Amino acid sequence: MRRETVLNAVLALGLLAVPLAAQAMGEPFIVTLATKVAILALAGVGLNIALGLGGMVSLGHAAFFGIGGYAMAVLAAPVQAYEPLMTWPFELAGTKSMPVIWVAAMVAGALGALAIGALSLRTSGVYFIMITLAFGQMLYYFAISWPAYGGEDGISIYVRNGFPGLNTLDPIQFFALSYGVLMAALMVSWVLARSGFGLALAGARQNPVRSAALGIRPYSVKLTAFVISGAITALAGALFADLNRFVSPSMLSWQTSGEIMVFVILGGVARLFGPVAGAALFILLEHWLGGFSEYWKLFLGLALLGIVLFARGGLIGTLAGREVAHD
Amino acid sequence: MTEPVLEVRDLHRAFGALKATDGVSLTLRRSEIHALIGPNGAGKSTLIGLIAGNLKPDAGQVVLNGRDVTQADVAARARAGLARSFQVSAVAAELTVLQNVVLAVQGARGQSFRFFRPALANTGLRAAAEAHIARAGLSGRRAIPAGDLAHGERRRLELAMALALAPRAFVLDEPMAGMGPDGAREMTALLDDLRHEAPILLVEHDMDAVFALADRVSVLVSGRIIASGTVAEIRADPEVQRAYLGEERLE
Amino acid sequence: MSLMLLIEQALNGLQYGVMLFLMAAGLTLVFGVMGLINLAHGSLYMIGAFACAAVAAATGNFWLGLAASLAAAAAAGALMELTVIRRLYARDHLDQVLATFALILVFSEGTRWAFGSFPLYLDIPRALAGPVRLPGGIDYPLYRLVLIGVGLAVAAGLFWLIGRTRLGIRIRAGEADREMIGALGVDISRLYTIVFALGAALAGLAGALVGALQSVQVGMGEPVLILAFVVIVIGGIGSIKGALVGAILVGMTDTLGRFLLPIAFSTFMERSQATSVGAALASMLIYILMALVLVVRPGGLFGRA
Amino acid sequence: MSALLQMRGVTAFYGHSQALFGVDLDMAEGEVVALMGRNGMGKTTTIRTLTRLMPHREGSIRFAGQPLEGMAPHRAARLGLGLVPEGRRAFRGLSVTENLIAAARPGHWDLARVHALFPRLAERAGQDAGSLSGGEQQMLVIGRALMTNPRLLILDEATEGLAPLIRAEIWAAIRALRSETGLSILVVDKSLKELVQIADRAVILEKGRNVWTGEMAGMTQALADRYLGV
Amino acid sequence: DPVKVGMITTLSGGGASLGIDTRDGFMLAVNRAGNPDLSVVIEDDQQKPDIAVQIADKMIQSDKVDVLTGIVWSNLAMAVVPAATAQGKVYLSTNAAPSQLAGKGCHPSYFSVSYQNDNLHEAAGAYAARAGITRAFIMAPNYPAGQDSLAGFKRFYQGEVVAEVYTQLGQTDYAGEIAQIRASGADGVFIFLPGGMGISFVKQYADSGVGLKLIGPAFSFDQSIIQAMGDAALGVLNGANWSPDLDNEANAAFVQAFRAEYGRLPSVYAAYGYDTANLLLSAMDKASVSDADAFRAALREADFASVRGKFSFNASQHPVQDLFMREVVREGDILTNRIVGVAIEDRGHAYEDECKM
Ligand SMILES: Nc1ncnc2c1ncn2[C@@H]1O[C@H](COP(=O)(O)OP(=O)(O)OP(=O)(O)O)[C@@H](O)[C@H]1O
Ligand SMILES: Nc1ncnc2c1ncn2[C@@H]1O[C@H](COP(=O)(O)OP(=O)(O)OP(=O)(O)O)[C@@H](O)[C@H]1O
Ligand SMILES: [Mg+2]
Ligand SMILES: [Mg+2]
Repeated sequence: MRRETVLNAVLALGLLAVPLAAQAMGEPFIVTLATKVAILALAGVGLNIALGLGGMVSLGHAAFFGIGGYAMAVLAAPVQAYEPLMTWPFELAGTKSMPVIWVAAMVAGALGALAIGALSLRTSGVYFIMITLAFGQMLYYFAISWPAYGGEDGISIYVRNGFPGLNTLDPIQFFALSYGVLMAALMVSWVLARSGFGLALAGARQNPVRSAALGIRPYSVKLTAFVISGAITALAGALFADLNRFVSPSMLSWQTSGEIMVFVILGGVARLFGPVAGAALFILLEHWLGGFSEYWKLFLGLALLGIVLFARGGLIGTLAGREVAHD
Repeated sequence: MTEPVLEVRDLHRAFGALKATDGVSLTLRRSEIHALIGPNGAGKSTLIGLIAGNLKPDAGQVVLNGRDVTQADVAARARAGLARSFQVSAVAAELTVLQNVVLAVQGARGQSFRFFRPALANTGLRAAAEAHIARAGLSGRRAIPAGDLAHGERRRLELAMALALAPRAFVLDEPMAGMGPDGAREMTALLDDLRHEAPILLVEHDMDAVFALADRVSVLVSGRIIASGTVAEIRADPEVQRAYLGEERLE
Repeated sequence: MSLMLLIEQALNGLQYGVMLFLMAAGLTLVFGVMGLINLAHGSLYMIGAFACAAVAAATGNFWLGLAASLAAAAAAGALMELTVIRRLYARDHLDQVLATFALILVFSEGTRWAFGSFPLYLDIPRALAGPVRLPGGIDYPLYRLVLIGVGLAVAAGLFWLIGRTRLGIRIRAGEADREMIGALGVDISRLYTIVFALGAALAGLAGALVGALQSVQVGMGEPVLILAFVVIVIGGIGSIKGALVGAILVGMTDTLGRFLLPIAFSTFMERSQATSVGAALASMLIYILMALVLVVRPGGLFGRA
Repeated sequence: MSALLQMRGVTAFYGHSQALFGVDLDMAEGEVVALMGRNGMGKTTTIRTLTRLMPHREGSIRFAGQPLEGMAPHRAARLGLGLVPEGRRAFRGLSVTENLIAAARPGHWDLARVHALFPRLAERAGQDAGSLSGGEQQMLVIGRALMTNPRLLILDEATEGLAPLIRAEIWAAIRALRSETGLSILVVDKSLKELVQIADRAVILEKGRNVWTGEMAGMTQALADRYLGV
Repeated sequence: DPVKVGMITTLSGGGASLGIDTRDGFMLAVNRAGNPDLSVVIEDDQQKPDIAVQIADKMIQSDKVDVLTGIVWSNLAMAVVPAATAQGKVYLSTNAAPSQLAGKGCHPSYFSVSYQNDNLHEAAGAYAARAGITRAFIMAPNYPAGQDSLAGFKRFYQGEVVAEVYTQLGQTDYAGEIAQIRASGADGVFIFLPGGMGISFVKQYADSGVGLKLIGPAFSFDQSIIQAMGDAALGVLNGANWSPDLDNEANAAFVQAFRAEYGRLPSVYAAYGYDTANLLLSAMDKASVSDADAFRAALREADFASVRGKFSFNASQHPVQDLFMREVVREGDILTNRIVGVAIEDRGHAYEDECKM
C-alpha cells in the first residue's frame, strides 16, 4: 500500500476516533472542535477540486461558503419567525430540514460558481486570483448592507436544523452527520480525480493549448470543475452555519477565502486528504496556541512559516513523500 | 482528382505592421506529404496556427474535408480530424507519457466528460494509447512523467499524441527538431508510413527528411508562397536556393 | 450640486488615486517584476507608519520619522527576502501565498507586542498643514497636493528604473527565466534582495505619508493590500503605467461613486434609503470595475494578456 | 595549449534516478569539442553540471584553473562560461535588444558585432522576444551568450530549427570565431556532417558514460553507426 | 457559592485595544474584591462571530461557566447571546447592546451593564442644539450599527438635518465627505466612526480647515483613540454615560487604581468592565448562582457602587442613567475628556415597549 493511502486512513479514522473518545470522556467541546474541522475540511475539499485538480487559484471561495450559509438562513429564518419564505408569485414556506437546505445550498453554490466561473475563467494566473476575489468582495459588501438578513450583524437561527432520525442538537450526532458528508465529498473527489474528466482537467491545467489541440475545450472542463467545487464548498457553508446556528457576512470575507486556501496548501495541494490534514492542523494550532499567549498569532505565523519552508508539498506531501501516483 | 482533405484559401494575418501571412493558398491531398519550407520567420508556424485555430485570420478561409472551419475553435477543429504538433514541445509535464496519450485518445473520442470511470482502467483507451506510444518508440518510457523526458523523447511524445487523435490530416511543425540522426531516420520511416492513414502538412528544416519524404514542396518567404512543386523542381529553383537552401545544397 | 463641488470631488478622486498608487508602487515592483505574490506588503506599509510615528514622537520631527520609515521598511524587507522569500521564487504562487500570509501574522502581532494595541499618534508636518486656496476658490489641503506630487515622482522614477536601466532589464529577465539569467553571470539573488528592499521601502514610505492622514494601528495594512492588488490588476501586472492609471481610475470611481450614487438614487427614493442603497452600491463599485475590466481585457488595461 | 576544462568522473542525479555515471571531459584553450550521443544519453545533463545549473554528486570539475564545486551559476559564468541552452529560453517580455544587453560584459562582442552576425536581430530590435519565430529566437540566444564575451561557448543544440542557409551561416560564424578570436567551444549537435568540419575532438556519451573520446578525424563510420545511429 | 465567568473579548488584531480595556477594567474589580469564589476564563474572539460562537460553546460545554461577558461588537453579541441565554447562562454585556436584545429579543438572563447602543448617539442629538448645531451634517458607516446611530441622533435632535451620508465600513480616506460638508451649508457635524475610521476622519477634517463643530458618541473619542488623533481632537463634543472626571467616590477610586495598575487612563470600555464585575460581585453576595431566579433577581437590584454614580436597571434589564456631554481637552501631556453638561437625565432606551418580559 502506498504511504499516502495509509496516512489517509489514519486521518479518516483519527478524525472519527478523537470525538468519540472525547464524548466518552465527557468533553463535548472537543466534539464541536472536530465538527468544525470536518466542515472546514469539506470547504477545503471543494476548493481543492478547483485549485488542486484544476489549477484554478480561487481567492473567492468564501463567496460559495457564504452562499451556502445564507441559503440556510434564508430557508430557516422564516420558520423561526413563523412567516412564509415568500408569498409571490406563489406561497412557499421555509424549512428546517437539513437535506432540503443542503440541496438548496448546493444548487445556489453551483449557480453562483457558474456565473462567477464563466466570467473569471476568461482570465488566468494572478488575474484569476484577483477577479475571484473581486466577486467575493462584491457579495461581501452586498451582504453587509442587506438589511433583510441582518447586514453586518448577521442572523441567528436559534435552533439547529433537523435531520430525519437524528437529534442534531446533540454534538456527537451533528458531528457524525458532518463527518459522513465529508467522507462522501472525499469519495466524489477521489472518483473525479481518477476519471476521464479528472485526466482532462489535469491536461487543461498543465497545458491548455495542447488540450485544445486534442479536442478538449479547457474552458468547459475547468468551468465544470469550478461548479462542482463551488457546490461542495456551499454545502460546507450550510453546515458551518448550522454548527454556529448563525450566519454573517464574515463568512463571505476575503479572510475566509484565504483561510480555506490555507487549509488546502497546508495539507498539500491536490492531495485527497490535504484539506483534512490542513484544517485539522490549523484548528489544532489555533486552539492550542490561543490558550498560550496573548500574542499567539505570532506563534501561529511562525509555525505556518516553518511548515511552508521546510515541509514542501504540505503535510501530506512531507509525510507521504513527493511522488504522486502514476498508476 | 480527389477533393483535397485540407484547403487553405487566401489567408491573411498581420501582427501590427508585419504581414506574417500574406495571401497564402495551399492544399493537402489524400495520401500525400506536402512539405512547407522557408527561412526562419517566414510565417510557417503562423500559418499552422491559423490552420489549427490558435490564431484568427484577418481574411481567408480554412476548409477541412470540404467544411469551412474558419470560425471553429481549436478543439472543434481537432474533433473534426486535425492533428497538430507544436514546434516547442507542448505536453502535460506532470502527467506520465501514458496519461498524456490516453488524454489524447479520450479527447479524440469525445470522452472527456466521464465523471466516474477511471481513465486508466479503461482498457479500450489504454490499449489504443499503448499502441501509439509503441509506434513513436517510447514504450520503455511509458510511466515517466513527461516533464522528466529528455528533449528528443519529448518530441516523440508530441508525435504519439498527434497519432492518438486518429486524424484526417496531420499538421506537423518541425517533428525532427532535436532528434538525433537515428531518431530522424526512424521518424522519416514513420511519416512515410503515416501518409497512407492521413496526409501530412510538414514544416521541417531537415532537408534530408523533406527531400526523402515530400510529394510536393511549397516554399514560404515573408508570408508568401514563392514556389511550389516537386522536390526536383524546388531544388533546381534558383530563387529557392537564394532565399533558403544556400549554396551547400547545389551539389 | 455645484460645478465647483464636482471639480473638487474629481480632484479628491485624483488625490486618492495617487495615494493608492503610492501604496501599490512597491507591490507592482515586487509582484509585477519579480513575479512574487507578497501578501505581507501591507505589513511593510504598517512598519513604515509605525517607524515614522515612533521616531516622530521621540524626536518631534516628522522628516526624521520619514527617513526612519524608509530605513525600517527596507531593512525589514531585506531581512524577509534573505530568510524567507528567496526560498520561494522557485515555488508556485500557492506557497508564496501561505508563507506571506504567515508573515502577516508575525509582523502584525510582533508590532503589537512592541507597540501595544493602541493606535499611535502621527500628524502631518507643520510646514505642510492646513489648506491652500486653488484657482477657482477651492480650499485644498496642502499636504494632499504634496502627496500627489510625491506619487507622480515615484511613478516617474520607477518607470525610468524598470524601463530604462539595465538593472530593470535584468530584473525582468530574472522574472522571465531566473535560472538562465544566473547562468549568464548575473547575481540574481543579490539583485532580488535589492529590489525587494526597494519595494519594501516604497511600502514604508507610503505607510508613513498616508499614515499621517489616517490612523496608525495594527492591521492598517490589510485593507490597503487588497486595494493595491485591485489597482495593479486593473492596470495590468508588471506595468508601472498600468498601476498609475489603475490607481487613478479606482480613486475616481470610488470617490465619485460615493458622492454621486446617493444623489442619483435620491431622485426616485426616500433620502435615508437612497443614501444607504447608494452607499452599498458605492462600496462594491471598485470590485465591479475590476471585474468589468478583466472580463473585457483579461490581462488588465496595460498588461500582456 | 593549456587545459581550460577538466571534468573527471562526474555523476549526477535527477531525484533518485541517476543520469550521469562518471563523465570525463577535457578541453584545452582554443579547442572545439563535440559532445555527442543519442537522445537522452546525458549531454545536456553534463552541460548543466558544468554550468552549475545542477549539482554533481561525485567527481571533480575545474574550469580556468578553478574548482567549480559549490560555486553559484553566476560566479561560474563570470569565469567565462557562455551558455546557449537547449530549448532556446530567450527572455520573454523583453525586447530583442534588452535580451542582448541584459547580461552583457565588455569585450570583443558588442551589439554592433552581433547585429553584423545576425542582421535579422537588428531588424527585430524592439520586438518582444516571445513573439519571435523559432529560428529568430535561436539567433537571439546565441547572440546573447556571445555578448557575455565568454572563454568557453557552450552550444546545446544551437542550430535546432534553423533554416539550412542560416545554419550554414552559423557554422561559418563559429569557424570564424575560433580562427579569429581563439574562442573555445563545446558543441552539442545532431548533424555529424557539420560537426566533422569544425570540431577538433569528439566525446561520445552513452547512458551517462564516456564510450569514445578522440580526434574528430578518427571518427569512423562504424563508430558513428554504433553510437550515434548515423 | 463559586461562580465561573467566561469572558469572550477581542484581544488580537485591529480591534484589540477595546477588548484589552474591557478585560483590564473587569479584572481590576475582580482583583480588588479578592473574592475566592469568583473565577474567570478569558478567550480571544479575534473579532470574528464564528470564533465567538465556538468559544461560547466551549465555555459552556467544557469550562462549565455560569456567566458570560466581555463581547465588544454587536454582531458578535448577536451571534452569541441568544444561544447562550437560551441555554440558561447569564450574559452581562460590557459594551455591545443591540436594539434587538433590548426590545423584542430581551431575555431574563441578559443584562446590559453598559447602555443601549443608541444611548450615546441620543446624548449627542439631545445636546447638539445647545452646542449651537442647528443645521447638522450627519454621517456613519453603512452597516446596522451605523444606521442605528443616525436614527438615535435624530431621535432627540431639535434642529435640521441638512445631509445624511453613509460611508463605507473601514473607509480610510474622507476627502470626498469633507468636501460635501464644506459645501453643505451645515453649522455642525455629527459622526459615528468607530476605531481607525474616526482617527482618519478627525485628522483629515482638522487639516481641511472646515472648522465646523464636531459632535459624536464617546466611542469615537475615547481615551484609547484620542491620543492617536492628537490636537485635531481638541474641542470635539461627545455623548457619554461615563467620564474619568465624573465626580463620585467610586469613580475616583477606579481611575486612580486603574492608572496605578496599568499606567494609563481608563476608557469607557474599562469603566463598563469594572462596573460589570462589581455588579456580579454584588449579586454573588446575595444569592447562589445555582438558584437562577434568585441570582437574576439579585443582579436586577444592581446594588453596587457604579462609577457612573446613579445606576439602576429598567424592565428590559438595561441601565437607567444620566447621559452627559464631554469635550476633549488637553491635560498636561495627554488628551482626555471632561464633562461639559448633562444631555439627558435618567435615560432608559427607545425599545422598552417592545420588551415583553
Ligand atoms: N504574436 C506575434 N506578435 C508579433 N510578431 C509575431 C508574432 N508571432 C510571430 N510574429 C512574427 O511573425 C513572423 C513569422 O513567425 P513564424 O513563427 O510564423 O515563423 P516560422 O516561419 O515558423 O519561423 P521558424 O522556422 O523560425 O520557426 C516572425 O517574424 C515573427 O517574429
Ligand atoms: N528534469 C529531469 N528530471 C528527471 N530526469 C531527467 C530530467 N531531465 C533529463 N532527465 C533524464 O536524464 C537523462 C539524460 O538526459 P539529457 O537531457 O542529459 O539527455 P541528452 O543527451 O541531452 O538528450 P537529447 O539529445 O534528447 O537532448 C535522460 O534519461 C532523461 O530522461
Ligand atoms: Mg516556426
Ligand atoms: Mg539535450
